[in-house]
Amino acid sequence: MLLIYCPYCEEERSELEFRHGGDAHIARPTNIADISDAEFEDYFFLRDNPKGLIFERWRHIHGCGRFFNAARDTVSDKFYMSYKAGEPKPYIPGVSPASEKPLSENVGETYEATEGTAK
Amino acid sequence: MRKYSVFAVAREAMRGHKGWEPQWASPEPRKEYDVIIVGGGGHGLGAAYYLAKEHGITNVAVIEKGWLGGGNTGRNTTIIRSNYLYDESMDIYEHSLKLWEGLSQDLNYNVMYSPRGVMMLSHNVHDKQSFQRHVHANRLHGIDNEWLTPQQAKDYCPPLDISATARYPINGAALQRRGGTARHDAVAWGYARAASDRGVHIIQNCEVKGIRRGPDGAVTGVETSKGFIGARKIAVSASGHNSVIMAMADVKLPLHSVPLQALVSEPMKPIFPCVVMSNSVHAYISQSDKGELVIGAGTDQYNSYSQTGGLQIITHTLDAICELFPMFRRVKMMRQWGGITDNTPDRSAIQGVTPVQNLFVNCGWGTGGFKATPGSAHLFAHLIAKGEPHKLASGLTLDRFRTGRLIDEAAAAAVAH
Amino acid sequence: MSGANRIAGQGRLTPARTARFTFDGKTFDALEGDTVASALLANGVHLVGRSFKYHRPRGILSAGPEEPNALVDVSRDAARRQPNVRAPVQEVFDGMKVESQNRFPSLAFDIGGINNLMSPFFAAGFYYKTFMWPKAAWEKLYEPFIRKAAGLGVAPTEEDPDHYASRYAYCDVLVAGAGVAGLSAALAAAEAGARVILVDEQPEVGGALHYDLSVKIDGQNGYDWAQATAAKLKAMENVTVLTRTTAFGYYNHNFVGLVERVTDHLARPDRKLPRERLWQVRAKRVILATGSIERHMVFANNDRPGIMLASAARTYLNHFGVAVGRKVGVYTANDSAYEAAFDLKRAGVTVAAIVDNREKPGEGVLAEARKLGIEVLAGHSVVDTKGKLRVSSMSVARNGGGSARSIPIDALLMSAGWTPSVHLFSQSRGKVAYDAATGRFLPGTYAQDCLSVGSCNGTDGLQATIEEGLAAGELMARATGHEGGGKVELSGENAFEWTGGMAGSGEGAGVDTTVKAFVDFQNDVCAKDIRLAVREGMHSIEHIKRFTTNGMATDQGKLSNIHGLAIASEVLNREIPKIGLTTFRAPYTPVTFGALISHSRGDLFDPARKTPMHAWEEAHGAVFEDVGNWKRAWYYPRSGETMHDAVNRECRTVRSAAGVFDASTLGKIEVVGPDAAEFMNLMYTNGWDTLKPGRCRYGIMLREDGFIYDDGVVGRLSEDRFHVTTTTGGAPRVMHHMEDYLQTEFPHLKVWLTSTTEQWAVIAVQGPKAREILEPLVEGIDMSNEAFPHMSVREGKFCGVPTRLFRMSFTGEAGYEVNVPADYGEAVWEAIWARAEPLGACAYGTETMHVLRAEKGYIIVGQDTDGTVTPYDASLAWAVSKKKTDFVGIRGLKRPDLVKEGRKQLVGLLTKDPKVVLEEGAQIVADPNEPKPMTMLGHVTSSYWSENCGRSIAMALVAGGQARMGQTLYVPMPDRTIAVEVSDMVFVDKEGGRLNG
Amino acid sequence: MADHALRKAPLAGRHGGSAGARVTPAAPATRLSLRAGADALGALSAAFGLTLPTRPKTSASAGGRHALWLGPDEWLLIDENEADLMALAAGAGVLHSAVDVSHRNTAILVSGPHAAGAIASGCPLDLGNAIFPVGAAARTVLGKIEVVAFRPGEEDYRVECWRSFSPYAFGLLSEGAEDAGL
Repeated sequence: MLLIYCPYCEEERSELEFRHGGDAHIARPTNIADISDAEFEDYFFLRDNPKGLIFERWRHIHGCGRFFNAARDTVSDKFYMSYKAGEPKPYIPGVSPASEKPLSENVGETYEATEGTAK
Repeated sequence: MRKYSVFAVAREAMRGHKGWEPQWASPEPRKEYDVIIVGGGGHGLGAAYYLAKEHGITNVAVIEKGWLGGGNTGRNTTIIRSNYLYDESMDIYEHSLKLWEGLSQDLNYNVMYSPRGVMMLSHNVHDKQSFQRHVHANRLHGIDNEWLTPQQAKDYCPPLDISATARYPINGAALQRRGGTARHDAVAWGYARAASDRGVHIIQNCEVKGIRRGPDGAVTGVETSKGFIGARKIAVSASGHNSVIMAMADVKLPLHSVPLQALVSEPMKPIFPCVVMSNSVHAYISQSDKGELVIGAGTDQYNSYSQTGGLQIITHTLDAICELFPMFRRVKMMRQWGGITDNTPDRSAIQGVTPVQNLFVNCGWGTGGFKATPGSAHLFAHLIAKGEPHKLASGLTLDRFRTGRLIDEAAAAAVAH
Repeated sequence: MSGANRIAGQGRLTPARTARFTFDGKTFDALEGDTVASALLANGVHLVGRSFKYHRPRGILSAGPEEPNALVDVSRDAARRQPNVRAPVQEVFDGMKVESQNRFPSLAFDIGGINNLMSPFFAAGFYYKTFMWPKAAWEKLYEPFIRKAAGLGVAPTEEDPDHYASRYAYCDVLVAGAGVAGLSAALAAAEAGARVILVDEQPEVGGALHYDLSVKIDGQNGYDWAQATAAKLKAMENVTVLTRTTAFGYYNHNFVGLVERVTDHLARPDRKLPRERLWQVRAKRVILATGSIERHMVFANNDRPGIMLASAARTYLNHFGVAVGRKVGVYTANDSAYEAAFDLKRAGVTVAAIVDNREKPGEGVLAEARKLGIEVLAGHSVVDTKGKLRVSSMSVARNGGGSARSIPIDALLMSAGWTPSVHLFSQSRGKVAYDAATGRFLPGTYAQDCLSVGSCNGTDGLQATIEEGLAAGELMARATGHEGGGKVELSGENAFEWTGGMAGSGEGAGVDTTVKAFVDFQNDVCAKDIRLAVREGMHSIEHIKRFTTNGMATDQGKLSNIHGLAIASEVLNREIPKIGLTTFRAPYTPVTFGALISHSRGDLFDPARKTPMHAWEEAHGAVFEDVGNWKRAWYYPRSGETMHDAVNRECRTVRSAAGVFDASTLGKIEVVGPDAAEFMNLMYTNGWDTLKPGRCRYGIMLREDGFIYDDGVVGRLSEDRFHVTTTTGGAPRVMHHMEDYLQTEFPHLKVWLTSTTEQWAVIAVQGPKAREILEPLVEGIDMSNEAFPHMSVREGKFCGVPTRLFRMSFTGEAGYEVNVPADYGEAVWEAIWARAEPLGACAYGTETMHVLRAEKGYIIVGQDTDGTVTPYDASLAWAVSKKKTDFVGIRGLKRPDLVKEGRKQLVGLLTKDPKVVLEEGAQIVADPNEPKPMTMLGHVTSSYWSENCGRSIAMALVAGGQARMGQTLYVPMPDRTIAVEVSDMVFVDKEGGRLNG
Repeated sequence: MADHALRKAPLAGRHGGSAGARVTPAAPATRLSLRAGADALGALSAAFGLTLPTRPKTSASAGGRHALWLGPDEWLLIDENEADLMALAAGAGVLHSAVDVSHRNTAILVSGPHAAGAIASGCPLDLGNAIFPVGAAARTVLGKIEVVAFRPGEEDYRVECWRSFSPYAFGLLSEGAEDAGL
């Protein structure tokens, strides 16, 4: 049974209070009615299903009720961190691909530029 | 290959079993194969066997990261049935069940297929509507599946509590008598032995690290922990790791991998004659030949490649088992474990060509892979040999997620209204 | 006296306190504190069980949970019977009944023993090679035989009358194992102020101190020190000490499962006490002090009753005061066994000889042996034993051959060395590392916040163990922010440091031998079986395990794994780590299902949800059906009525007079905020801007993939407040689905969602007399058709309490749904009933509701749809807004396969013979004579006898259904084929005039 | 007009537990599910006569009225004197959502030296004094249902749950109380 840090309750709580919400940072196309079948398939069905670092959504459904995101290792099941919905995908030193390394010190800006709003 | 028989065993008994030879050869890899199958589980080994036996393709290697049958083949609760709802599912699972019925003789290896009956319990009006829909569909498709009254269900499985006072009283059951169980390890070993005997190379402890492609984009071979091995065709059947392997060829799949848990009790004298499943309360139970109660639990909710999960998944299932069979509360859990299941959005498998030339995939069997083993392997071999799906597997292709032609067995079970 | 082999002055039990129990019907005396094993040994009983496969006579091998042989059936009464109980673990209580297992007709004479003679035939994996002909015989003949022969104990056949408890607990430091290391660690952590939980599986703490009399800690006898330390810890408010408690599983994120055995040792337990208590502990840090387990020696016929582990013999002597024999032999590969010989000798037992397969035993023990006049045969081995039901002699030979000499004995003590218990460490996903020097697997890489201390960590020597424990306790306390208390110091001394140890088969059982040298006792796996597996190509330890079943018995390889590995490594000629170790899985020792489910039984198995009117419904004879967690009134049979009669009457009555129906279980969500309408636009296919306050609309909700997810009537109470209803089963997931989109996709919308399902009791009153029934009870609402038309909602008072009164209908009749705060539900229902009954109305249940809505062609999501149906398939196109540019499902709906010809569409079906009622779920075909597999066009989703139509009616999903109006199709049943005609879905009042009635 | 309908609480007449942990149904109360943004808290606090807590797992109480923090924009208000909380909220005149849940929830009081142990029989929260002090409140689970746990006093806990789940909650807490009291 996992122990999950809720960024809104600011403490670790039992997995029993949480509902997993699938992959994080998959934004619903704002023009969804107009996208192609392939784009819809990509948005709704295709997933990386990574072995290792995953960014995923959780909902503290039996706690504060909030959705939030977490970075976890799918092999060890260890959490690197949890962060509030809407915050950009974090860079996990030594784990995230170097390509995602922030360019400047001004991390926030860089992310806004590269990631857009996180889910 | 030395034929297995009661006489062979007797002869060996006389001389301390010194004469048995290895069940399969463990050769060094060749430079190139016509077909490389990634994944030494039942599906992969079976596909290799049928490629050799039915398509005459013997320059084949099965590459396994660990030990044969070490994935879900050796970790499941060995339930076999074919009473699914949709034509696509009935086609493949019934094809599989027919192969199960003759598998021991075909492989000359006792896989202990035991058609002791699979009974699915109905607990409410909605279950009944859903199961009878299955029963009728199966009958018209030519698959045995019958509706039982609660008393008939108890007669078939005496430990069952059919009292009206139960939290979820049993209002009937669907029984597939040809359903049952088999010995999981024997399936992997039997296929490996028969495939090896036909010239297939079985290469264990060899991890695939990359898929090499030529200028035309077609596959040319695999990078492995034992070096590069060339291949004209690559067939991936690595349940639990399909996303990882396919990513090596830049193919993204509609899969998520979650741990599926199971447990066994201490061995006891025969008390449980069949397989019982209850979807409403999440219980799957049978008794092995060693006497252990074999109980299938649920999946953890999060993606994971660890073959472990939370205790709450186990207790949740035991709640239901003890509700259905109150005398089992004093029985003891001896061992619990987990396997990694690849799940698709419609809970049906994917078997077909991929966007990459000469790269084939067999994945997404979720929690139903074992029962499908011979059928899936047989049809996968056809796909690899012919380059296009066998008609019985034509519904399982990858494109359905683009067009919306889903085979939603899960949704068909629907929800209480 | 409790047993002839009890030695006066030995052990810690009180001679005065005796208990009586029976074993296979014979009565024995025991002392309080005895285990079944110690009591039987005290009475000279060694033969206790039969092995799994060969049914060989077996005795007591160990004094702990690793016991593979002495498994017995223990009962208090018929319903309180437990199979496969470990005799060395189970404490004796007065009146307990013990039975041996897996034998027939008796333990001494077991027919199954024939298997032993047949054993050459039953080599490992033989069943894979035979039993294949004739084909049917496996199932009919061979398998039943194999199943019967296997299986050890007999499963309980009665419901367990005992109850179990559970507790979630948190602590800073959990210490597993209360031997020297664990006690030291717990003490240091506790003194520093950490919240500590200390657990040990035995009745008292102390671990090895139970048998090792030579240990002194702080000048005190080791065992006494342990008890004193435990007492001290118990007295501290930050410490919980749990004995008879096993840490059985180490899960993710330092979550550890414990099972506490509360009453199994009591003769007359207080009925209030749970039999066992499950502890689910979340520890900030874990200290593993799980000790190590002595290995047996692998040699020919090493399994006879009377042959046991040396440390076990020491335990029986020094703790229980029982001599396991009068003339014992010792066969060892390490020093520790010598101390068993010393203790027994001092207690007056004859030690025939110590056979040591090493040329050079440890100096210290050798000297002591000489001093005590014990013959030591160094460089010798025991190559065989004799004795049918108990060992009577051992044959000893010089290593490397030479003639064997037979030495008469009545017990043989063996030790091949010690295996660190890394089970919990491995469960925590730590990686073990092989220490070639000592031939042990030890904790290597840690995966969680834990530490191993003492012999489970390969730490030898008393003082070193103490210091490691203290250091770990202090470190872990500090890691959790506790630095209080002074430094704890302890000093220990003991007689000898132990050296030596071996793994694998000994002399006379090596390669090319065919003797029965047991590796796994319970599963009858011999050294030769391991070699056979390798010969057959099983080179991975997992293959070897599965092929031979080595390590798969109830002890899960605690004794056999290392030997199995060593034997495989010898024939594969590959060092042990290269072959790998099988995975350690929970539980450490078996745990009862009862403890794991604890409170989840009977009423607490799963909550049964009941509406505020449930009691009234029960009192009025309602039959209930399960819908999700809810108990819903299904129908109200009057005396002598069948379900059919009752439903027909209810259906007639509603349309002719009126009916009262409990609709409380429907989900309700209050959507509040200035952007409420915009949010509704996104969640439902319909448009909501045009819905005026006070009006209602039927809404459909899709999944993103375009399939129907839920439906319900929505009332707009004001510009910024909607009262949304969902299906009964759908309520929680619809709420979750809405929150998901609101929080993560449309967070800019100013709107909030609140579940109000249980705030309101909902009483539907339907039928021509509905208004007449309600009018007098309503305050502040104009009930006239003009002021309050169909599909409207009003707020006011009903029976003097606040109400949300809906004018709506799921029957096709003029109808209302009275929403009142739940606690008033029963009273309001009774008030309505008081008016309804005299007007000829009835109470009706879900079955009648289903029939009436079907007569009107209203769908039920989840019955007429199944997650693969679009609004178009369900003839609900009118409910899908054409104007909106976005709503959940808008894109999914447009995918090729969702818009193509021939999809299954919802239609009506009329059987040619109006009396025939179709079976729900029945399949529909165009050509009844087509051979199987037939082409199925669809299935019957709803089907009823319609009393109001005087015929059967049905709804069905049929491929291309809309285009088949009037066509004749067929429903093939096992006994006959039923012809049906495709029709529209409205069977009553096609114009819908009655709604305004 | 008709007579005023009588109120019937879901747990009427029940009692359970042990000397160490008494389990009793709470008296009827008015309840509000309050949702609002930070900007509205001042006005709403004034309207309710207590400062809405903004820290996780905390509460504010005044004269039998309690405001429990459930989420960053969510509070459960309970008035043991059955004041009209909806009216008070309406008077605040700021953007918020107030929904009457007086009858949706019912409460069970667990009190005595072993009260925490009784709740721990099915609740995965750490109820230790340092983590869950007097005044602490949180939505969580109890066995198979959702509850809100609130600790008004040293040895007093209030467990709020939906009415149809209350017999289950009461049964589990009673069993837990019996065991904790041993």
